[in-house]
Amino acid sequence: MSAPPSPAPAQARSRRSLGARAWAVLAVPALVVILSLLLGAVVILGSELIVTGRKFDPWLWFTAYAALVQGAYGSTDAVIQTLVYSTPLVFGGLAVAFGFKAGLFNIGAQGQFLVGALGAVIVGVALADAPAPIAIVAATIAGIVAGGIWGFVPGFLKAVSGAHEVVSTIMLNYVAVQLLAALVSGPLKVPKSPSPVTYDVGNAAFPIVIGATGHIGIILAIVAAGFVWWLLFRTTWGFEIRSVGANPDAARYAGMRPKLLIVATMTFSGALAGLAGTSVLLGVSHSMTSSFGTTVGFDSIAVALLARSNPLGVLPAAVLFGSMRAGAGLMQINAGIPVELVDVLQATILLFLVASPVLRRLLRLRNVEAGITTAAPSPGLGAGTAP
Amino acid sequence: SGSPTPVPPTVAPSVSAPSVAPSTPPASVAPSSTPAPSFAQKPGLKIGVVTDIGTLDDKGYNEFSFKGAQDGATAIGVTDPVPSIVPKDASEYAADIQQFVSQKFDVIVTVGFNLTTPTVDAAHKNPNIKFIGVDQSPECILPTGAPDPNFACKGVPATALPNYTSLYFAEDQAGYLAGIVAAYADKGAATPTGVIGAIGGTTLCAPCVRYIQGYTLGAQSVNPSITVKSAYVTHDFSNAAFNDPAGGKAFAQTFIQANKPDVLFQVAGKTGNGVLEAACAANIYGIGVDVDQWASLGAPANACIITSAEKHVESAVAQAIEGIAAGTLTAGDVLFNAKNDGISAADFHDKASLFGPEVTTALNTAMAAMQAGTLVTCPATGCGVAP
Amino acid sequence: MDLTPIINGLYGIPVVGLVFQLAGYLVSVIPQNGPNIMQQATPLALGAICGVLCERSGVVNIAIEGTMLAAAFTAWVVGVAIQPMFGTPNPSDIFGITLPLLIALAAAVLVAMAISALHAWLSISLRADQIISGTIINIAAAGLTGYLNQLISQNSPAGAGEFARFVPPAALTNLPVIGWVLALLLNQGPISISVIVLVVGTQVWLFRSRWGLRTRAVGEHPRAAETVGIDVIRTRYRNVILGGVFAGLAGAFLSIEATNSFQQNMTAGRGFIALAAMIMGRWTPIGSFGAALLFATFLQIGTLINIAPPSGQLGSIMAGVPPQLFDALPYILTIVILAGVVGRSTPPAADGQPYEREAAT
Amino acid sequence: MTDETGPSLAPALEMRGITKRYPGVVANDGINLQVRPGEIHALLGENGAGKTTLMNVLYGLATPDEGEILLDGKVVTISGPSDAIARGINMVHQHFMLVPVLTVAENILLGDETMANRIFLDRREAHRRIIELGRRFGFEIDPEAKVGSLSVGWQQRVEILKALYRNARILVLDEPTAVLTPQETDEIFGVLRRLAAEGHSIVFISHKLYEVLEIADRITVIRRGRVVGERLPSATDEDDLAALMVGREVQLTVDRGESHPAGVVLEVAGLEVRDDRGQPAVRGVDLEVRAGEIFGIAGVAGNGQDELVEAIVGLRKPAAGSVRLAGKDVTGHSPRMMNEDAVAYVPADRHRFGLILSFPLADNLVLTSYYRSPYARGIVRDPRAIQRDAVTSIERYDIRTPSATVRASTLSGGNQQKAVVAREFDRDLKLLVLDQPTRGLDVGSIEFIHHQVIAKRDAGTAVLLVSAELDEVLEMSDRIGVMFEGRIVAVVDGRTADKNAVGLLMATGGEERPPVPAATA
Ligand SMILES: Nc1ncnc2c1ncn2[C@@H]1O[C@H](COP(=O)(O)OP(=O)(O)OP(=O)(O)O)[C@@H](O)[C@H]1O
Ligand SMILES: Nc1ncnc2c1ncn2[C@@H]1O[C@H](COP(=O)(O)OP(=O)(O)OP(=O)(O)O)[C@@H](O)[C@H]1O
Ligand SMILES: [Mg+2]
Ligand SMILES: [Mg+2]
Repeated sequence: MSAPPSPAPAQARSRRSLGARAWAVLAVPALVVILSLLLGAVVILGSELIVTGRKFDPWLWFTAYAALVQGAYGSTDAVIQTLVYSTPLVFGGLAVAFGFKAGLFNIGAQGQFLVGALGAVIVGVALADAPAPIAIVAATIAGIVAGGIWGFVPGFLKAVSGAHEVVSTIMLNYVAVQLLAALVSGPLKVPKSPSPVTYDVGNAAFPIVIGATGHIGIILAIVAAGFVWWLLFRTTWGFEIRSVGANPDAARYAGMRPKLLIVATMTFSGALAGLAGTSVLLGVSHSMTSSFGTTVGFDSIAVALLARSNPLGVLPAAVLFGSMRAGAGLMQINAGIPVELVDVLQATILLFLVASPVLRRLLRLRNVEAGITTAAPSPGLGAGTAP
Repeated sequence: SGSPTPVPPTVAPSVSAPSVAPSTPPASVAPSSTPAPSFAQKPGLKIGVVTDIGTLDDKGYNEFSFKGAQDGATAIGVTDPVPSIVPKDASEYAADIQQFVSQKFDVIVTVGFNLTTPTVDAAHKNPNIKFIGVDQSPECILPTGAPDPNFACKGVPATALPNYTSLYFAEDQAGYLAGIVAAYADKGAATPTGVIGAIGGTTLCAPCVRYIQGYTLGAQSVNPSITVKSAYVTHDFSNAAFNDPAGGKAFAQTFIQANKPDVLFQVAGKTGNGVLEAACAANIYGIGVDVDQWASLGAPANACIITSAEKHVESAVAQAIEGIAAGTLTAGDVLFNAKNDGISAADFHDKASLFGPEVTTALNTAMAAMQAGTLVTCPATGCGVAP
Repeated sequence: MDLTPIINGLYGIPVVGLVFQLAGYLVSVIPQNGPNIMQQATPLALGAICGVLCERSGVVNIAIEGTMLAAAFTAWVVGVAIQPMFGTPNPSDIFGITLPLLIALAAAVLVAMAISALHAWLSISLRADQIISGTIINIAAAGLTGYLNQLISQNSPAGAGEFARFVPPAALTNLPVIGWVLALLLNQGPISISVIVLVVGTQVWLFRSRWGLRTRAVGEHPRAAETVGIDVIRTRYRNVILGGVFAGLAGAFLSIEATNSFQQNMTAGRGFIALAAMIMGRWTPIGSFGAALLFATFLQIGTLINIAPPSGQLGSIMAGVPPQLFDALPYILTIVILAGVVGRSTPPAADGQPYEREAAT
Repeated sequence: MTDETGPSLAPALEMRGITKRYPGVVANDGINLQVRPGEIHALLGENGAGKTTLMNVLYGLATPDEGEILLDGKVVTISGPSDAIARGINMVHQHFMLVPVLTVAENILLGDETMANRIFLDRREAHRRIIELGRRFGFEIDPEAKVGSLSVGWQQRVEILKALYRNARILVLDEPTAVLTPQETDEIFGVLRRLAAEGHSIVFISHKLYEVLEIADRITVIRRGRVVGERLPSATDEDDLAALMVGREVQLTVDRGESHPAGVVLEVAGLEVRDDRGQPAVRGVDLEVRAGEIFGIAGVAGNGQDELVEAIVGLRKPAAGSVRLAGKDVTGHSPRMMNEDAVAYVPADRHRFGLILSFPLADNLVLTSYYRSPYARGIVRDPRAIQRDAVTSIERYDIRTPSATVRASTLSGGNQQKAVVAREFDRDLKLLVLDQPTRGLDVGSIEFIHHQVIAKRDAGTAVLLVSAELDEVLEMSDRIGVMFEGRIVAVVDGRTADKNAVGLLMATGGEERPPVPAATA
């Protein structure tokens, strides 16, 4: 017999006041950030005491955080620079989150980023003197396609032979580094340059739309987040992808084609990561040196996790991490704190989020949402997990 | 120099001959013992350093550039600490320089040829700030002073960019001297194999290649029939090139196994420190790079180091800063070579007994010839380009 | 019968000739490089065993990379810190063992176990997504070790020394056929030399012991295990923490055996490659070891082509190829093998799934 | 067998006032139960009555909120399965608790290992004991066989061996016969009687009345978590028990009415299908289903029914043979194409195939039609249309849910199945394929679904019904095909079929030979 219907949680939720809802959504993230900063302060002071042997300054943590904030938000230019830092993280975060929605862990955003930038620079240099709109669009598409190809490969391998995407994308990250080196020191190298560097992309460079450095990629990133959200939640394709992520067997039963969707998802995810590389190349560096590298790929994973794989959540998550990156320079200048502190903070934020059920219990918080999850429990790192 | 082609540093004394603070005594050979006479009191000067990706602690090039900046600051009476920023990835270079600009720093030192374009760009945009670029020659600019993306190099750095000075070194000369020592060490080995070796970090690093090219010529000047084997750990700018001692050690073990050299010269940063470990473990001689590694590595890691090919980064940077304080630093490319005590072979230290007086004679002769500009230490074609 | 003309004839046929040349080259260089291959394989094999222990009990551990890195850092930093207390250490004849080194090793293993315990807590007790938990640990380990290393290295301390390698008697290594295998296994430091023992030990342990049986049951069908009185949670905790021992050894190997130093991101992806080895080895220690050796051999071949390229036609063809191709070769081959050869290997059935007691039946 | 007075005064097991609450349900509500030594005690109740929960409490898998457990008259606390096992309590679970990739011996040893020393197992001694134990109870088993390769009947024996290996004094069997043929059931009953004769106490859970009457010494009936009666088999009958169990007079058979078969809709010829491991599972099946008839497939689980059904609906590629739908060749068509051809499929495993538990109920109701108008225009979904139709379906199919936006996982099993049925039935169909449509449901839901199926049949749909419940097949089908080892070995009339004859066909395939022993796997 069916149990008597319990009070509808959905209705209950909608009845709550806006303030209560904001509290429900924001309480845990805010708490988590504060706790992480506290822990970061402990790390700073602890290492000052034990490691550096500098004169102990009990306010060093404050100096550091003040610099972090000032570096990221101290002036209009700084704010714009923060957005510039956040832009590739938005694309990368979307790439990873999109994969998560289909139950795929794209740890290869790193490689797709590089290959995407490579595609953009090849076409950008070729069209450096073409009319700007054509050059920009063509170079951007090239970056998207190149990243897409780099995502397609692991998707295809997974669909066809069941090779787990975590392993194959990691391997492809290494291959991407080598590909970049081979091209930048080979066919793409400016012959006259002593060190390996490509020509400038000229007219293919993203136009600056705000301040001194705010390129159009910032706007593109916001649009992309909205688009991905729309795609996932408002289209049949997104429904299929989420279905495959949540239950591949049921998806197949329902007439969807999980293998095709896996390939498509990885390709699209790769394209987004490629767009991240493109935005850095066309928006910031304009040419590629052989040291063109990045931590965006790995930071993107953190962004996607923080956003709980929600495309719209990616925006604030990327800005949070982008701010830390942007402020880290001034933190090094003013407090002598190595930039790696930012990684520590990122990790602790995620850690506290994962442990938020415990936090809620400890602090007796009720009626708040917590926790981060991917679409479905990750399958074992097996080669045979293809549906 | 404004020449469109990279200047093989040995062809001729640099156009902008060392105009660096002639009143300072030449830097001593051991960098750690640089005296810091403070006469040009300029307490207000703010000096900042941006290094290349990675770490400050390479016991070589980055570390000693930074120390040079500190020495220079001390020398001119700056009491504030000299802050440094270590970028996380290549897209950060410009933003990190900008952090110092925003904080109204007076002198910004950037280290490494990968930072050339962002540094030149920043110098162009901030004519009131002095920029010192280490290893950033030849700079290639437009007549306006902006970086030339197409490498036509029509601008004359010294006049178009009066606030930027690029310090670069005749690594091939230092390598030549090391080669002489290596050839004698091979001769004096218990069972000479007639083979010496050199391991570079990556083929993409032109200074590394020049070191090894000079090394080869130097060794052949002592023993024309000597075999000089060289190899590069990698062909990209991944960690493996300069930041992977374990990889360097493994690589060197294989190298030693395959080539049976008596002497091994490392030109690979921290990866190279692993190379030296392998050399010592295999009971062959090692030669350090950039700074006197016998001193910087210390016991027991220096057990087999017979000398190091030095470029005096520390004193060069310190002198440049002093030159700025005294208003004597000229803009443009400043070459450090045998003529201005820019390079040397390090002391033999505890290995002095291995070498007879003829070695010192050979070194002095070569040094004199280099100073006179009569000795060719780099191939006329392909200087700085790996085979 | 003189085969030279035949062989020369074969060499003459375009593709076959190249294959012959390649085979000849590999046969001539690989045996000499046995010990180097084993050096490369050691951290991979140890990391893979860590993975086997975790996943056999149903916990995916992609935190091996971070665990190794933290252990490498710990071994190095503890060595540096305590060495002054012991004056000038006197390396013993066996493996150059000194007390500070042993303490450093122990510290590395303990830290790795602690990190694994964190992973266990997050993924077993909190039932967090195991991939997320692992990712967090990786980020944290890279950040914290990098941060501390930056601070510490500003004082430029020297390393704490390293374990020395055992040199097996020439009588053994010169034996025909097996000589180079013996050299591969024995011309090593203590951690590396112990790998073969650990591999065989864990293999037997996994398939012949009580713990092994329970581990496999828990990884396949935790509910069934629970109904016969096995504590699923505790079994998983134990395995994950025990796995940490192996990741700790792998990390210590990097910083106090393979070299005498620590670098940021020194593991350079070895933890992930170890996972690939685990999958290729079908979740068995021996298989993983084989896969690790295979990968190390690919790496070594890439290096050899770089250092001592083959002569003749093959060599000139190779010289014409961008050298980056050889650097990328191990990774490409791993993908090929993973996709082609072991596509169908199945992970433990409950791998990656959090276990909830009192789940509705 | 024991009579009422019994050989021993203290019951071997007594449970007093056991109460166990789950969110929203009181699974056990003050249950009292006494089991004497050497007694076979049946626990009878509908689905969801709380039988399993009570035994989970006994076995330490669930902690009771109230009540106490006495063994041989002494109060004990059972903290977990190992505690229970140590006290001689063993349980054969409703769902097999066997690890398929482990061997028979490993499964039996697990948790109570025979050790050679402190670390390593003594496999030889274990093998010896397993073979000996098997012989004592009349079967011989290969300890090295992988459990996954055994038939269900043999897996059941392994479960029992597992308990015997641990010297169980009290043995609980939770619906051990659900998946067995009548013949296999008889064999297991033989084993149970022998055990009881040796003094073991047995708790036997079932909701099959005739079985309970056949095997039990005493019967306790529970309904909605309460004990509603205790009976001796000699003093009761099926109707009495059914009324107790359900709480009202029930009609034990379905009124299926007359069928009016028309033209052939589904035509399967020479169909061969392989299973996941690439082994032949369906070996040449021919069958026809006409419009307006229900064709039932009876068979012991694992004889190729799932593969057959999956091949028909397009989830599995046939290795040979053909499938025709209303004359059109649809062999190898995809699930989507079959769906478009008015074929509906209710899968056996609703959690795995039928639903996406983490999605809202509304999305699940359009899982097979989300891409069609009015739910989507082009690739853009129309959430409002989806919501609207969901509300309609919820009403029409009596799905008890707070709203259409709750996750499917929050629904009870019966309501989840109703959601699947609502989705699949709610249009004109040519062919309806049902695989175990009522597994794990209570009588009310079963009745509802059966009526819906009959309604569909009467509307002219061809229905293919697969069920491991022989009773369901017998009650519902107009014609019955018996499936054995991948073949349809007989087709019989559904109204005249004899249960025992069909059971024998299921067990032997109609050949004069005993069931295959597992020892050679
Ligand atoms: N872990 C649990 N969490 C929540 N509710 C549960 C849990 N286990 C059982 N229940 C509920 O308790 C009630 C009794 O379930 P139980 O499994 O004991 O029934 P049963 O009599 O064994 O039924 P069946 O014949 O279907 O096996 C059901 O309503 C069930 O949904
Ligand atoms: N594991 C569980 N966790 C939380 N709630 C559960 C769980 N299992 C069951 N429930 C809740 O308990 C109630 C009864 O569930 P159950 O599936 O036992 O229903 P039932 O009484 O058997 O009804 P039906 O006849 O529809 O199967 C449902 O409302 C369900 O939401
Ligand atoms: Mg139920
Ligand atoms: Mg039950």
